Amino acid sequence: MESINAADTAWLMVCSALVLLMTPGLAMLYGGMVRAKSALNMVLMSFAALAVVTITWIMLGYSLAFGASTWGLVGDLREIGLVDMLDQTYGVEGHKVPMVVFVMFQLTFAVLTTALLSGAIADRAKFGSWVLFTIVWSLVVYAPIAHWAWGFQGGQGGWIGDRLGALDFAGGTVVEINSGASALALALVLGRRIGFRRDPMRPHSLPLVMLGAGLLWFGWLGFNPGSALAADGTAAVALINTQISGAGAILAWLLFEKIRDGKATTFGAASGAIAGLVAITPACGFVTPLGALAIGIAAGLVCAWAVGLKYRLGFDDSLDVVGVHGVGGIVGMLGIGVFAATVANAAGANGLVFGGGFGLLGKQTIAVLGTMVFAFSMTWVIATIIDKTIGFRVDPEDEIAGVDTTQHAESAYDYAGVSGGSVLGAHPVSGQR
Amino acid sequence: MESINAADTAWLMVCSALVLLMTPGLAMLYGGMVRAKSALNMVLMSFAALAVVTITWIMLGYSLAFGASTWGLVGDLREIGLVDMLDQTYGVEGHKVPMVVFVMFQLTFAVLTTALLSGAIADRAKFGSWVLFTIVWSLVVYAPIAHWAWGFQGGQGGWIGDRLGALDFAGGTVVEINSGASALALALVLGRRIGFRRDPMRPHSLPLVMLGAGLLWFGWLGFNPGSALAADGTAAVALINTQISGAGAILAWLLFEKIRDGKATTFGAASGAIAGLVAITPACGFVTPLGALAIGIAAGLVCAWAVGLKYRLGFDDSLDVVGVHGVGGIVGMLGIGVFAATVANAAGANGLVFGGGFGLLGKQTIAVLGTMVFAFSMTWVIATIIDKTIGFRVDPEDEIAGVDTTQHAESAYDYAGVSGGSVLGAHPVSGQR
Amino acid sequence: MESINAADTAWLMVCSALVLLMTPGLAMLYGGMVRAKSALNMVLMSFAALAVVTITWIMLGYSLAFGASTWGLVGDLREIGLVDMLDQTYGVEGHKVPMVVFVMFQLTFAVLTTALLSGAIADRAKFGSWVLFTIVWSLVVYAPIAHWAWGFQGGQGGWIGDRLGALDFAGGTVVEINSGASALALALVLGRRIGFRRDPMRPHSLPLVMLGAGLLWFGWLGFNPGSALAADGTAAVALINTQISGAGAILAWLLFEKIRDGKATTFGAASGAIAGLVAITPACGFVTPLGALAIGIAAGLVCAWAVGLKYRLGFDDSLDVVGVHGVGGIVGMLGIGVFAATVANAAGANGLVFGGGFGLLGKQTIAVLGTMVFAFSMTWVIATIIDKTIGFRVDPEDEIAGVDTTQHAESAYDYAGVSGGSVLGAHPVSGQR
Amino acid sequence: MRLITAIIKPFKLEAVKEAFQAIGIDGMTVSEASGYGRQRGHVEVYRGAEYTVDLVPKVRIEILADESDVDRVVDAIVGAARTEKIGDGKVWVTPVERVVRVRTGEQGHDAI
Amino acid sequence: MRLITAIIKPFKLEAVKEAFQAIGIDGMTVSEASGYGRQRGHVEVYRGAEYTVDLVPKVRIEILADESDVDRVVDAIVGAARTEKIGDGKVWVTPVERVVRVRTGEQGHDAI
Amino acid sequence: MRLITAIIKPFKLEAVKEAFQAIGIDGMTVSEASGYGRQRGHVEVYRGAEYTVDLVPKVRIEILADESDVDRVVDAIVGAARTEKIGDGKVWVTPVERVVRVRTGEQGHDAI
Ligand SMILES: Nc1ncnc2c1ncn2[C@@H]1O[C@H](COP(=O)(O)OP(=O)(O)O)[C@@H](O)[C@H]1O
Ligand SMILES: Nc1ncnc2c1ncn2[C@@H]1O[C@H](COP(=O)(O)OP(=O)(O)O)[C@@H](O)[C@H]1O
Ligand SMILES: Nc1ncnc2c1ncn2[C@@H]1O[C@H](COP(=O)(O)OP(=O)(O)O)[C@@H](O)[C@H]1O
Repeated sequence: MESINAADTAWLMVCSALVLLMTPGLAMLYGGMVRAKSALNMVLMSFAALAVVTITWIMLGYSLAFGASTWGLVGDLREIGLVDMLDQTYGVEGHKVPMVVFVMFQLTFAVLTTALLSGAIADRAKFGSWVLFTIVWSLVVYAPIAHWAWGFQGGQGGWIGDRLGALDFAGGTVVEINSGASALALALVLGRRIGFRRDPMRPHSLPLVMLGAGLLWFGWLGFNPGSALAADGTAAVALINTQISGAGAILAWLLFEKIRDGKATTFGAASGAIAGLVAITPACGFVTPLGALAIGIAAGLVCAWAVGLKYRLGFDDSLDVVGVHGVGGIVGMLGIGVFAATVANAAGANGLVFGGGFGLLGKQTIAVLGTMVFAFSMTWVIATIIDKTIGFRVDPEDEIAGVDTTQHAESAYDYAGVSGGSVLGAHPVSGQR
Repeated sequence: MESINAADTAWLMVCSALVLLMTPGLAMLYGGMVRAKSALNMVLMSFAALAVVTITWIMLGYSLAFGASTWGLVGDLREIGLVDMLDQTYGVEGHKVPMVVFVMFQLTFAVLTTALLSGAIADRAKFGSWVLFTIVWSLVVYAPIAHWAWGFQGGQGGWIGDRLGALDFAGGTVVEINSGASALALALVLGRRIGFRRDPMRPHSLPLVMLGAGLLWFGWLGFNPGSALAADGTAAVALINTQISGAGAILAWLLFEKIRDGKATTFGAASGAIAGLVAITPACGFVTPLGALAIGIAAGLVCAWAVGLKYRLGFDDSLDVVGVHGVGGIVGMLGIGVFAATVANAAGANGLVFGGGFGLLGKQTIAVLGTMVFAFSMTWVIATIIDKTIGFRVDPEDEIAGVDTTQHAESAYDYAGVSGGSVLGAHPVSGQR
Repeated sequence: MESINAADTAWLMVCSALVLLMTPGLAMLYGGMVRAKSALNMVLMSFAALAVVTITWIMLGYSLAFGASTWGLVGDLREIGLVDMLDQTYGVEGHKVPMVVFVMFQLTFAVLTTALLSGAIADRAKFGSWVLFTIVWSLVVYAPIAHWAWGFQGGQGGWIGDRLGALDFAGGTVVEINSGASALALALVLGRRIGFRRDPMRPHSLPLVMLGAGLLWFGWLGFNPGSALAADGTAAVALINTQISGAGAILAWLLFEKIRDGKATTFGAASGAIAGLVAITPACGFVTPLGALAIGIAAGLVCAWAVGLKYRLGFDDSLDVVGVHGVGGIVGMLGIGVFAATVANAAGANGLVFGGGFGLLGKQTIAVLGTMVFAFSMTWVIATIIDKTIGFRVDPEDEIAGVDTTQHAESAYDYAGVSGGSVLGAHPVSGQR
Repeated sequence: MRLITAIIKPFKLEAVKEAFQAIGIDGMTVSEASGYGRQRGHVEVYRGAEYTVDLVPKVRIEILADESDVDRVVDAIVGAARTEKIGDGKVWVTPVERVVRVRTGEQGHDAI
Repeated sequence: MRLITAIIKPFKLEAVKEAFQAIGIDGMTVSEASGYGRQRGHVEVYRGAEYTVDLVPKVRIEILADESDVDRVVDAIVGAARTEKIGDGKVWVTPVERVVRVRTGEQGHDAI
Repeated sequence: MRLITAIIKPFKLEAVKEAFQAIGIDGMTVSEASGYGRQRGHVEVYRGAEYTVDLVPKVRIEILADESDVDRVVDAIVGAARTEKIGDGKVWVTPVERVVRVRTGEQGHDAI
């Protein structure tokens, strides 16, 4: 192997681990947000995405995303199965890392983004259909968009990043807008949960939600600065911006709630944190700390308002993937057009307030729209095909009884015998078959 | 940017992430320790500190702590908002890191320390008052003490570290004694919970407590060795010492319980772990592994005894910030005076048992006392002003009903429908306003 | 200190933290798997192992494992208490790290392996006997086996790794087979739980199990690639292989369940993940990604089948340490004999499918058998002695009432007053003694 | 004075509450229960070990009412809680000798 | 033989227990319940969606007692559980035909 | 029609269920309860603060049965739930005026 930079390699390997942890973190966040009767299904959808997308990514996805570009739309299939890749390196001179470390780092993004979508279809999806969906989606939707934004091949690569020149540091299009738009399509195809807007569907465990939010924040400190692909000054800027934006958005969301509802909530803090981290994702390597603060505050306010849209418009995006990731991602992508500053990153650009004019904002807008249209329509097609063939939604009785028992033959909790009585019920028919 | 050391940069960025995770970890620890009716408020106080102090730190706090010193008491205001800081570096030649990485690393300490205080006022604080308190406290109490201990400016910096020459590797004064003394003041100003010493107030979820302890331990492995500010031999010593002291304190606390109460408890293990990690915090970079073991064992025994003081003396430091952080911090600071050894760190000193005489112990004692007096009295003043103006404590009815519903309009759990019955109650008045 | 490699040092320190977190992660996994009445005891057994083995390791264990070899069986006692070790380094030229970092990294393995055993004796062990057991076992069983596999001393070291030349990258023998075989001995000595094969003993909290699995996966990304002891290409290969094998095993286990039981389960995903991570542990640095996939799939299928053996054969290995770690470890060790490839690691060897013939497979088999026999018999002897003297198992009434209250005077949860009623009971006899 | 106890399916609680409001009953006590009867439970599987969970979640409702109201209450419950699937539950009526409101000490009819 | 059932505020359980000790009652069965009545519940808000939680946590106490003890038991409960705020709960008394102690098979007065 | 209520030790529920199957009773309602009586609770200690937990977990079983079945049901419970250790619990029988099956509206004997 050509000489690699050990510090960058260590950094990227650690960041890979940090981002990987975000998927179990998301599983906790999502699992806590649903009712107890479907908590496991929610958790399992994330773990299944982890397993499935790991395999699809090394087999095909990585190559589709980072292989040689066809018209800026998608990579080729020369690097499947990671065969012959073990002694290759990735990166610019002086910052080379083993190629498989880059593959792994990108893999963790693909996994997380796929898992995010499950939030749109809580409580009602057939598990087998979800597994099938993740296989197809990770290859047909995720990999191409990753190619668009990050397939840099000297101006001959992905159309968003390499040709148009829109900026997306760590996944505003690839991860956030992509998941938001796809989630909307999924929510529309599967339809509303029984009892949507009528029954209480409050989070069954907010401590689990907060744990998930904490793990996600932690992981995001690898997700964003790791996207510098080196332990350098840009990573440092991305690191502190990530922190600032998340913090600003928490405060903004809590303030919004305090004013509108009279009380600031714990769930609001978790939601604000994620909104702020989402919004800074594309911007973290291109803006100054004060720019990050502005983006965070904007994301907190806009997303706090946006999560209510589903009730007005009537689509059941159960855990607000659209309102938080989609809308937050747009805030961040457009925020770059406003706040980007070459003082933060010489390889970046200047946005509106730093005298760069409307050019960058225009590019960012095109990137946003392109991602939205593609992700929404492709996901709608995939989900519809699955729904019309093997079915994507469980029977109404199964939904009412809860997908944990009906899809997985499990229940999340059995606290029997702990506080005030022991219960009840289960006896082994057969220890083992 | 001048040439930075990529390995040290990577290390410090990772350590920042590790320390950041400690605040959600603390939220779990604290959240699990209170009754279920105030678990969310407890968790939210930590997340609010995370958000607030991130902003106060980058705006003013960092500059107050690390700006040019006035009489060794506080820094100036030249570095607010991190403006013009993006291309600066921090550190000695050969170990330079981007300045903002140092800002971020220190930020995570300020956040955690502020969050620690909430343990003193569980179950009864107005949330808005807490938010206000964290803004003021992080600037007026934390930043100066950080300046005292760590504002090294060639003998012209902070009075404790740079002038007096007392040793505090990772925050025995700044984090531990500071939080302990401040917590005592807070507990006194807010007064005892209704039912203190009468009603059962046992932890509602010890698994959550243990999870928090585990995350804290993990983070501490960045907190302490990261304070070397380089991936070097001192960091290595700090790393193993941290591990050893935590382990020794667990065993000491369990033994203490076994002898006094007849049984070793899970909660005791968590408490011992934290006591040992607290005590080694100032000492980890200055003592040998056997010294770390001695300090850990001492901390386990002393803190196990000290947590009972509140019942005797009648102050309701609800989650034992005084007994664990305050007392543990003192054990560690004085432990340096006894066990410090230049064989562990040439830049350190020799304590009593390594032939250094009483000089170091004297300096350590002065540092302890100075921190205690300042932190206690300033916090008392701040909290009293808040209490007399907007009020710091909720109404008795709200306290009895639980601050989760009364302050945040939320409940932590809804396990309905899982084990033995579905309940009950909530129906949406309006999906969304 | 001789010049160390800062990048490798940073990497190994971070990996130490990652592996350390696995023990609390295991505590969550195990704690969630048992009934609520013994959740704390389960958690505490892990934390106690953490504390005890930290001390035994620095005092004696490290020296027994890595001191100068006697006949390839065990190290000497020259390095006890880490005295005089603070300025030494470890590693090959150019990749040197402070010796204590290596000690710490290895320490986290010793801790975790010891904690793993507790899964075999859930719900029924005397806590004091467990503590005693961990002291002895970590020195008498773990340290020698670590010496066998990893005590490299130029062909004069441990018999498995250094003399026989069997391959074990990160602990297939030392951690996995060792814990599996020892667990079997423990399960046999303590006997079956009351109600084994009759009463329902389902996991009381699967979200806790999944959290544990997530933390373990995260930690494993330090455990396996960290075992390269450098941030190099071998670490990179180990990293991606770990991810792939875990993913493959999840899918295999879920498929197995779907076919046999009709439903894929959340618990199955956690179990598959661990099986796959276990199996790749020895192999991760020696096989190609496709080899890792094959090993992962094999582990998922074989372990899914193996966890049923205990019901047929009648030994109560409560949490399936044998079926997952023992069997998974064997799959991985033998998998090396089949899939090892010098293209993945020039310092490795070629297995069966890469034209290496049966030689390597033979060596691997000998390593497996040697470890199994030694671990099983030694553990059986230690546990039997403890059982015959101070007793290893609690009284039947205590077991039925639950070891949490009877061994530790605690209960895991008190959700009173949260959903539908407040309960009940506890009042303080005395605030404090 | 009578005590009417009903065991119903949990998700029917809201409907019963509404039916009560319609007939002017505005007090009741609710608790969780598990039912065993014709309605089967379900099977759960953990690492291949199968458990039959044969108790089904139910809600118990208790209403103190004047004798003259009993029929209306029973009819309201039966009307609102019926799904016509097995497991809809039971309603039963027991005599009550005395009722006291804790807050005021009022007795009998005035207490409810 | 009578069964006295009381629904009270959870934090009053301890006081009732003490009142019972004072009058020599040393057995009871306690369970969780939720009350619906004049006392209002509270509102919760999750991401802007408002829920009315209209069931209030209560504790149910059941005491088997001789007919002659009924008044003392009822008075003890009412005395100890009263806060004079809405929602203090109810006490009611129902006839019991037969009581058996499982351990010994003793019946009636001897069983309690 | 009678209502038989039993408070038993939780781990005896399975045995009682089997005893019922033997005598052809195949419906009941089960709930969690806590008992206070001769059987002592236990002490818990948190950071040195001691709590007496004096309520012991129990299970409550309720069976509606014809008058003629009462003896068999009571005997089945007492037989199955007895451990002869303190705290085995109580069984009591109360009169029921009316029983309705929600699903069908059937009354009395047909409802159970
Ligand atoms: N003999 C009984 N005594 C008390 N409760 C009963 C009895 N039989 C049934 N139940 C309760 O009524 C519920 C419904 O009974 P089940 O036989 O399942 O359906 P259905 O009433 O529709 O025929 C049960 O879950 C149980 O809670
Ligand atoms: N008709 C009723 N039947 C059964 N329980 C009732 C009835 N009315 C009230 N309760 C119970 O009594 C509790 C207190 O009643 P509520 O009307 O709120 O206050 P109060 O008794 O002080 O007037 C309720 O929470 C409920 O548990
Ligand atoms: N007077 C009573 N009224 C109602 N329940 C009672 C009464 N006395 C006891 N119990 C219930 O019976 C259970 C067993 O009673 P206890 O006195 O402990 O043992 P035993 O019945 O074997 O003498 C208690 O836990 C409680 O639930």
